[in-house]
Amino acid sequence: MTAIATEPITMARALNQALADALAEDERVLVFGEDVGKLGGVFRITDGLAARFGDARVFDTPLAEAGIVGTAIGMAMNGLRPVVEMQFDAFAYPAFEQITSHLAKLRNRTRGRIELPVVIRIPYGGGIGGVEHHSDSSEAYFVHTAGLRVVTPGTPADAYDLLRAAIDCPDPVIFFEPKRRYWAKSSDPLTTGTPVDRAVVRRPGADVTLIAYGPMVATALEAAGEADVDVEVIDLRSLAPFDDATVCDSVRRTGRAVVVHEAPGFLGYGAEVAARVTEQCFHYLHAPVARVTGFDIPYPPPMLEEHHLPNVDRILDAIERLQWDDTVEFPDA
Amino acid sequence: MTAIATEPITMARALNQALADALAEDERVLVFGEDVGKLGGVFRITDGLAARFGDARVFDTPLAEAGIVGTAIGMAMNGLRPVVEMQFDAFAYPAFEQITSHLAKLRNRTRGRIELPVVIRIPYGGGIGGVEHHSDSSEAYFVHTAGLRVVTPGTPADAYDLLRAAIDCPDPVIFFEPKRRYWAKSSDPLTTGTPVDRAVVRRPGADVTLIAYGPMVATALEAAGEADVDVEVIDLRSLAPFDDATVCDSVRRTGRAVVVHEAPGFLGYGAEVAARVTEQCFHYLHAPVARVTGFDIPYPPPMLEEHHLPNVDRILDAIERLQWDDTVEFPDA
Amino acid sequence: MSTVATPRQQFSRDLLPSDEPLQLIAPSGEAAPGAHLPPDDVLVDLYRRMVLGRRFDAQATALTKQGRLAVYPSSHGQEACEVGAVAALRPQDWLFPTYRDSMAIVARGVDPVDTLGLLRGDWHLGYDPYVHHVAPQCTPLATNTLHAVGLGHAARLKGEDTVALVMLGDGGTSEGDTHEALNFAGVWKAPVVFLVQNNGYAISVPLAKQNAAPSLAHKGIGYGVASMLIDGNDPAMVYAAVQSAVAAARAGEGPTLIEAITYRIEAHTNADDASRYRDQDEVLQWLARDPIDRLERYLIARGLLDASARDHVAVEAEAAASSLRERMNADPKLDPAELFEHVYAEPTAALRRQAATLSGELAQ
Amino acid sequence: MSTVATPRQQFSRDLLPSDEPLQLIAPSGEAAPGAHLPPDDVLVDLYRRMVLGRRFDAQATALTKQGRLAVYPSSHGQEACEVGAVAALRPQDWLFPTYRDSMAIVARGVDPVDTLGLLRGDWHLGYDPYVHHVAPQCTPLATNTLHAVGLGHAARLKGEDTVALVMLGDGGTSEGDTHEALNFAGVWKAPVVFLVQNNGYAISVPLAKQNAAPSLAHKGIGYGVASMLIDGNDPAMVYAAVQSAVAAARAGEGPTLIEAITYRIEAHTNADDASRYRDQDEVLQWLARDPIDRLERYLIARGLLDASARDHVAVEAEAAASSLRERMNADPKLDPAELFEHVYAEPTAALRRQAATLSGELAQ
Ligand SMILES: Cc1ncc(C[n+]2csc(CCOP(=O)(O)OP(=O)(O)O)c2C)c(N)n1
Ligand SMILES: Cc1ncc(C[n+]2csc(CCOP(=O)(O)OP(=O)(O)O)c2C)c(N)n1
Ligand SMILES: [Mg+2]
Ligand SMILES: [Mg+2]
Repeated sequence: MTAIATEPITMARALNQALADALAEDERVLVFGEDVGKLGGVFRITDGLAARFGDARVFDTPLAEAGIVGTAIGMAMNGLRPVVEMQFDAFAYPAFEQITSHLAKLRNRTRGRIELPVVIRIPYGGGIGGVEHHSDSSEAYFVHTAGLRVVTPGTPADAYDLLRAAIDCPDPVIFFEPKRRYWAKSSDPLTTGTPVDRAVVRRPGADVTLIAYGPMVATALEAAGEADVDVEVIDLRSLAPFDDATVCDSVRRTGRAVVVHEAPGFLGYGAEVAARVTEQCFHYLHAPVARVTGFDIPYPPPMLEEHHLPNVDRILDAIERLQWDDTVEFPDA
Repeated sequence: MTAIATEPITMARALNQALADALAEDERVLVFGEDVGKLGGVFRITDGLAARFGDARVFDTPLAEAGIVGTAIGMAMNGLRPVVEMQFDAFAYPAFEQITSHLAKLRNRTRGRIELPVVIRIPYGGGIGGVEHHSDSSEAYFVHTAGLRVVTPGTPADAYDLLRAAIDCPDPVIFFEPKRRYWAKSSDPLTTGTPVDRAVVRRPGADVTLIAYGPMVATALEAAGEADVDVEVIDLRSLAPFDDATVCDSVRRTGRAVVVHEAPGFLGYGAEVAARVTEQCFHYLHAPVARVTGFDIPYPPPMLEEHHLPNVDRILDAIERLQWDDTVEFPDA
Repeated sequence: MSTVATPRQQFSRDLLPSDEPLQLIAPSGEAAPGAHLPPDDVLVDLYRRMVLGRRFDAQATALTKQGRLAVYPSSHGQEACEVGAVAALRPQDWLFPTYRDSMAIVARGVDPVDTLGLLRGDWHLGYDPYVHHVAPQCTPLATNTLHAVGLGHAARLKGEDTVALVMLGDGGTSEGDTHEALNFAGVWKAPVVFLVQNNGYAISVPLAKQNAAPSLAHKGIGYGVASMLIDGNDPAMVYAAVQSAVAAARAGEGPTLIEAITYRIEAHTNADDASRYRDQDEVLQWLARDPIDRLERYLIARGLLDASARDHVAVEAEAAASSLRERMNADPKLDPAELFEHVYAEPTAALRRQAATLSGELAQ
Repeated sequence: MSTVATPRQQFSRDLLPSDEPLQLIAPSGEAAPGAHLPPDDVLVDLYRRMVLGRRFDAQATALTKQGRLAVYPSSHGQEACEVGAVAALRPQDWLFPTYRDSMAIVARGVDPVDTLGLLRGDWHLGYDPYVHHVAPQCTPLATNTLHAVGLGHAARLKGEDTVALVMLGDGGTSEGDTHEALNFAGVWKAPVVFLVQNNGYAISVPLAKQNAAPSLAHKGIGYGVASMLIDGNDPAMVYAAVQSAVAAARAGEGPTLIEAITYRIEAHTNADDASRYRDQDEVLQWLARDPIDRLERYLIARGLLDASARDHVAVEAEAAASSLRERMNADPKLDPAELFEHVYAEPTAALRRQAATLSGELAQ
């Protein structure tokens, strides 16, 4: 179903709309977690849902993340479609065993007999001046686990489309929400239909492929606008699985690639992007795929986070270092 | 201190010796976990230690992994040096929050005032016909976390050396033990002194660099012996941090590289190896760094694991595909 | 060491358990005067299924020695819990077993060969969970307690009359998930029965190093969950306790925590060496409290079982065992391609490429 | 709603708490006849530190409005717990506070500016944990309960006379770590005091949705941990309960779980809007049970406090507040290079390269 946005709306509002529409369309859908009821969630993503759909379908749980995910698994075994919220990135860690050993593996364990259409919403990333544990980019911890889908939207309209697709998906989906973009506005209409595992070219370009996702999509587009070469920006949307076709088609055309994310670089998601793009496009590449990432440090305190987060300048620097004059340089690893 | 092995000993015995020597030398060292006392651990790595050092220093805990790691953190805050055991790879997952949010970050959080010399021993990997949850290669989940050191030995002698170094290290160390190699024997003397963060060339070679760690070191050496090109085998030992110097020196000489591990390839450790080696050696590479890894699936049941695990043939195939004739090929991603 | 269950205790919804484990039939085989026993036909059936269960367990152990199973955790000595609990469930109820509970799964009606799928190792599970409402055997300890609570709560939301019974061990009660499950169940009044089989050990770790509470059942009050402490070697008591807990759950009275005191006669698994951590005397003492002997004495004394009936059950058990042996001796057919089929609803492009690589290798 | 603590209850090592929260001084300010109150000088000191604490809290809230703190979780209304508990600790004991407990940290003697380091955001922590034996304020709920147990157990292994007091909230009791910590403490008889400040809410979630037990203190018996339920707005009771728990821990009697009933007067943090989930009437009722007023009435009636002494404390509080205001208004000096310094004992080669990259950027 499709809702048309009359006026500009925020990503937070688009997510709220997606939940409301899913709840309205499919009575098997449930929304629960910490403070998602009366309060509407600390980011208000579930605002008004409990009042509209009732306490049986939208409710607060006791304060225990393994409990939230573990009971969601049991509910899905019994035919429901839970959409649960982890309040912040670092607070999904207590649920790691339930996610890794059960949510990801029960379908395979049971030869497909147990299907777990569970969505775990995780507000992630920094840039909001949060104190420690409130700004982690934790996608790498989940991307490596077979059986999980991991997705993250970069724009308000896609937040709606992607969340609807995640809720409709028969596989468990870790849905990462770029919290610093919750208040970003757009008047693009809210539509559905983009496949859950498809990357999208947000800006066509001929000289270099800039690969981003979640909070970095907006930063990438801004950098592309300022670059003095013609930058193609790809919004991955789906981190697992990876859309090889869309990305590699682009890189084979441009011959150069940069991947950007907030998480530390060391075995961050960019490592997989660089490795597989190189595997598939090696003879087209004029320079190694550049990674623009957070440093290999714990997330900084609020007053220092600006120094950690990838920004337009760092992206432009990386593009410049792509050996346009074909001299050898070694980017910092 | 140094013990000389008179006769061939197993990796299990070398680890036991390392624990015994550490306990004997430093009264701050403690060993605890599930079944590590009277039983000596399900793999007997702690055999005899409780009898020799007493229940106050080597003891069984209640059955709770977050509890084991969380209390180890508190003990280290109070000046002790806990060496704890997670019974199997997948059973470290309940401790994920304690490891990721505290063990890794307390030093940084406190500007270095709280030091946590904690070692977490994790028997990992497959090849022993274990049922589900007993054969995971979970290194990637920890390698991405700044503040942790992650190491894994490939030989009996190095198991002694590396575990002694890990226990002496002021930083928290995740010590992955290749359980399928517990019974591998060697008569190399047990010595200490190799830096905890140093990779070692196990076999010199001129044509291609084969990068392995843990259980795959033996497989890599076997493959090197059968290859019809001259293979240099590097045993990484330290997964975090990565020894760029040792590896890149080799790759710049050989111009070709293969990295092998049991874990699924998708954002497995090989992704970081391929990405950073390519960043630093791009113009020396004749072919993209090849990854020989487990498939992107949950670990198979015992009767099917042979199909999943990297073996000599797959390594030899990967070496062959390194474009010796410089035609373009795209390895499966 | 145990006390006779008064009717009040037997149907208790108290938050605190009795001081001593409740019992309906003493080890001697005598029923306590005035005890509310299950009907005779139920007791006879319990006896039969325990004999079948023990024979199945012995056969599985034998098959392991012959290399037909990767590993086997025996429930010898725990037959009263394995069988008594399952017998009290209705078809629409769900069983959430652990690796230890193969006997319970067979008692639930799953084919023994299918039951042993996980431990045989041709796949992670040999049966369809939805046919007999039996969840996969759970290895990560206590994690399935939360699945049981979720499934039970979902049933209530859907207006279904379903109760979930989850089994765990004394060691499993130490995991955080157990606490979260009891808490969610208490707050939601979920139709769940937690059956803790306290068999004295978590591999080598004795209860005293696991918990300092008067009993594990004393955890219930911390969650507002009704709790019972029972003699886990008394099949009548196990049946009666689970049955009343199931009835209470159906009536909307919420969850129950039952601690059943029993004993693991064999080592943790065939791979374990129990002589490293416990005396054989202890085992002998518990063999004297054997749950099958106990019920057999009772039934014989009450004239509910005679030699021929007993032989008949023994013959049935032998037949089942030899059928199991035969069928397990046939090598399972394996399809490596299946490794890629069930990871997602539809294999991803990468998985299809990897499957092709493997089949290419196998074709050579 | 509360009952006067008899001496027996006040020093109880029972595993079950009293039915009603124990109290030494009623909201009216009257002490129960025969109640075992702390010495007068202690009570006067508690009063003074609560007044200082409340003023500190108000100042921190004001600084947050002015943008000087990233966020501030107020403990207004919880002064009896924040101050009473800390006052019962000795220098060698350890305090494990949460984000909510800045007031307790100040009461422990940490400089208020250093205390606010985390919430100001120039670093994750502003003080040296070893100087006053105060662990970092813990954000991941209940995770520090295990650190307290480990530290306390280590002290016993080392033969040190140290007790660890860990604070947590009603919501935090639902996390698995709380259960594992209580269990380890019970089995190890660790010298640890668990103080649960039950302030009625976990952000917006009321206790009824958090737990179905008669009280949170009823969890103790499931671990063999002595438990007390007390009036958390009675500073004398909080002090007395923590003091007796500390004494028992020193005597090798093991851990104690104390649930203190109190109330969060402000929203969860400055960023929260409590009107979405609770009525102002409820807040007003609790304001009538104010912990400082209660002790003030008592002290005045007992002639232990007069107008001038009260003014003197008020002046001291003002002075402390304005000093805090001034010092917090100075921008902290920041050194981005420090981001790389403390990750490991020695920065790795990669971190040194990254530090160089950053300083290169900043040099431009
Ligand atoms: C989370 C987790 N940690 C550790 C293990 C390893 N393990 C398997 S069985 C076992 C002991 C379990 O004891 P108990 O709960 O009493 O059950 P029992 O085996 O006695 O039936 C352990 C430690 C596991 N399976 N899961
Ligand atoms: C593991 C974890 N999950 C979620 C959160 C987010 N969070 C911060 S405070 C809070 C409520 C805590 O309530 P309570 O324990 O009662 O303490 P109070 O804030 O009332 O002092 C939540 C859910 C967290 N900090 N840690
Ligand atoms: Mg047991
Ligand atoms: Mg609270």
